[in-house]
Amino acid sequence: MFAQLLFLLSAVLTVGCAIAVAVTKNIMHSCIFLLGSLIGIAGLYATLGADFVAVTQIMVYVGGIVILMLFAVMLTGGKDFVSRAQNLLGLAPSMGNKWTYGIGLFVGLVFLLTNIKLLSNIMKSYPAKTFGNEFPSTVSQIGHLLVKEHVLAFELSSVLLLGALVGAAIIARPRKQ
Amino acid sequence: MISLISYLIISLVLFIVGLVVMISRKNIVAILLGIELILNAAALNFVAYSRYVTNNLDGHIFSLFIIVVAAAEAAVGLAIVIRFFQIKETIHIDEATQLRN
Amino acid sequence: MNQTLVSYLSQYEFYDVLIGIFGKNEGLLAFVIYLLFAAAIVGLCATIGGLGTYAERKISADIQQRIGPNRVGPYGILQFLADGVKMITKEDVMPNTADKFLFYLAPMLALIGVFATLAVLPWSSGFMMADLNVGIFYLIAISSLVGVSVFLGGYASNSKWSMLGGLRGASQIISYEIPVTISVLSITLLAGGMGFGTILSQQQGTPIHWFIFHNPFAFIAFFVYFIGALAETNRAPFDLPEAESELVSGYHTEYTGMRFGFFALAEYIEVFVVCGVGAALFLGGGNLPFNVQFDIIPLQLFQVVIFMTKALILYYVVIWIRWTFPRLRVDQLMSICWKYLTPIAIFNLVGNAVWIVVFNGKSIADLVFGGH
Amino acid sequence: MTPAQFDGLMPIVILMGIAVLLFAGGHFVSVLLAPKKPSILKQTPYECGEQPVGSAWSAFNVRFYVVGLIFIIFDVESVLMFPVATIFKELNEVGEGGYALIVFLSFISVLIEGIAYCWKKGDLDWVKSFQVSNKK
Repeated sequence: MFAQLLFLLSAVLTVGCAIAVAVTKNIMHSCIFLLGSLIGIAGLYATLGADFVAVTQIMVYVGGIVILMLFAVMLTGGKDFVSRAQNLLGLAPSMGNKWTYGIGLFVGLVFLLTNIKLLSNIMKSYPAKTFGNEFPSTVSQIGHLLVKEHVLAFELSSVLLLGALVGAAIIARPRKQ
Repeated sequence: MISLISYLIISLVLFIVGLVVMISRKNIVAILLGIELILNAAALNFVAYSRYVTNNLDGHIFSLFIIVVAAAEAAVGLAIVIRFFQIKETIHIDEATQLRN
Repeated sequence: MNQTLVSYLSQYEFYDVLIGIFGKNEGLLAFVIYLLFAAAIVGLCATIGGLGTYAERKISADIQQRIGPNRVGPYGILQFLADGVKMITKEDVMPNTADKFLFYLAPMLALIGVFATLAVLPWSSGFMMADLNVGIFYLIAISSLVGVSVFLGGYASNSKWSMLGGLRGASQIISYEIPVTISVLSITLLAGGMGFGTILSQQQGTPIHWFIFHNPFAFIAFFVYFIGALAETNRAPFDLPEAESELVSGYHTEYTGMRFGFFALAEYIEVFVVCGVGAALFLGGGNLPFNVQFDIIPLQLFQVVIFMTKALILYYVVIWIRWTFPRLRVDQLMSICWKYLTPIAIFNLVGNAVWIVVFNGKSIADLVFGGH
Repeated sequence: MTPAQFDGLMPIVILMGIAVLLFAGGHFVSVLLAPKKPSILKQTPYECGEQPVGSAWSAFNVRFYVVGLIFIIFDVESVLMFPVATIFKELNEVGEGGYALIVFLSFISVLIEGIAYCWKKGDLDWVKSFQVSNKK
């Protein structure tokens, strides 16, 4: 009962905020809606039993990426970023107009429904498993996987992050024009 | 109980919205927002499949690394945006026409 | 593993009576129990936050040889109620150039971020609402919403003072999150788990079993955590985002009335939360100083008292530090975080890992007195 | 997913709900009780009595971004270290402590390289980053 409620809340938050990202004009508001969408996805992870991934999502996205994006908007926007903001309804001619988007949406929906109809037969062979104690603590299992099976990816990710840090610091470092 | 297909639909909607944001916006930061949405849609699928289909935690590991890569991508991407703004005084994507100034 | 308040209460007999009253609907009963307990905790924390403002003034008055608030109630102890009523009845002013949506959203985000941390705070071994097995990690993650709200509060006001305060506040909060996180990581290493239940169950007994005395590195880690926590909650000497001599009032310059009150409430509750976390991680939390084999409700309440005492002592130290040390400069702030605290925290982490391997996870007390 | 795990998420949702309700309730009471006499002077952003010139939403110094950048890298690395730290003691007890220590230390050493690089290049100095840039 509560799981369904949590799922519903998270799904509404995720999808609603994602659509709001697309339709708001102000880039700052878009960032905040993205924040809501990411929190909603963390809730969805929680309903899937992925507690560690859910908290990681909050930690990295809410505490890190969104703040970084807000900083970047602040550093680049200047005073005229509201006027230059664009949304779905104020597009340049080459990007299509309301009609092309409407037709695209319709075609997409038809495609989606067909696919769901096709996929739902395949999905039936994967019945929704009911989980007892199969994920007692994802944290220690993830730890074991990171240290044993995926140790190379674990170590390489730190090198990737080092590369990102050095590269981004070189690019963004203040210098005399 | 909640079925796999509902997660897939949410993920699909996120992916489409992210794609639309990427296509329709002319602000580079907004395009990065769209990329984040797409990456999250993929990560959500991984976790959903790992719960309903494969029944192990490899999907969790995969989505963890997606989050790591997303962080690195956002850091470098936003640094490029800031540098671009310092040179061009704008972050309109159509202004990005040269590989070097 | 994943003990919750409801699963704790269900071992008592009165739980069965309650189940009967609710017609076997365990979900509804759990909801009601959580709701009541959450309301009680929020009320308690709001009172602590309110009394925190009172204590702040009274202690500062004591340090500066003044009297402090003494008009409302005995010794002025009802001052915070008077302040609250004043804030509700003040006019709500918003700059006409402000971003209205974000201006409303910012205090709410601060409130959500702080209240959500209360869910895992260990009041006693039984009375914690949810002993998630990602407990402390969750707490760190969700409290970063406060950083977003500080930035948004500064941005939305569209005032230069607020904007500077918000930018400074956000960069300070995120910077000091690193030493705090790495110190917490040391404790995770020592405890072998992130849940508060796991962490607390390893610190039972006399103070010598607390994690602060586990090894020399953990001892240093406590101070790194405490300094970082001071900075994360924007307390003096790290209160640069609201430095009144430089930035008027920082990110909440333009906030008046109720919304300012919510910012202040969130800030004071957050100070209590970080003090409580410090007490739980390093100082043994609500553990009794002696071993008891049975578990009854009064004993749990006694644990709550112990936990509150430790947390409030840390709270006193926070206020004491505020009125003792001068404020830092921005460049000093950043160099303290990145050049001192973070390297020390990493050093502590490596030291703890090596200690565990070399001494096989034994603490100093175990090595000296034997045991475990 | 055990039922207890879902129960553990319930207080979080309830507390968030209480926060939103408290905010809304406070606003409601404030609307009822507070006076409402707006004037143009009250609604001007505070600048110590001066007339505000321009908007506050202008481009800021890039140093804030560099701090955020270093933060996010460290944040992600500490996130990855949490599960390993959780099982470190457990691995030590089954005699794999040396292996775990090597994995852990090699991860941390890359982290230290990152902070050493930024330190050397002056990204950690709030003031000096200007002087470094002037030389180029």
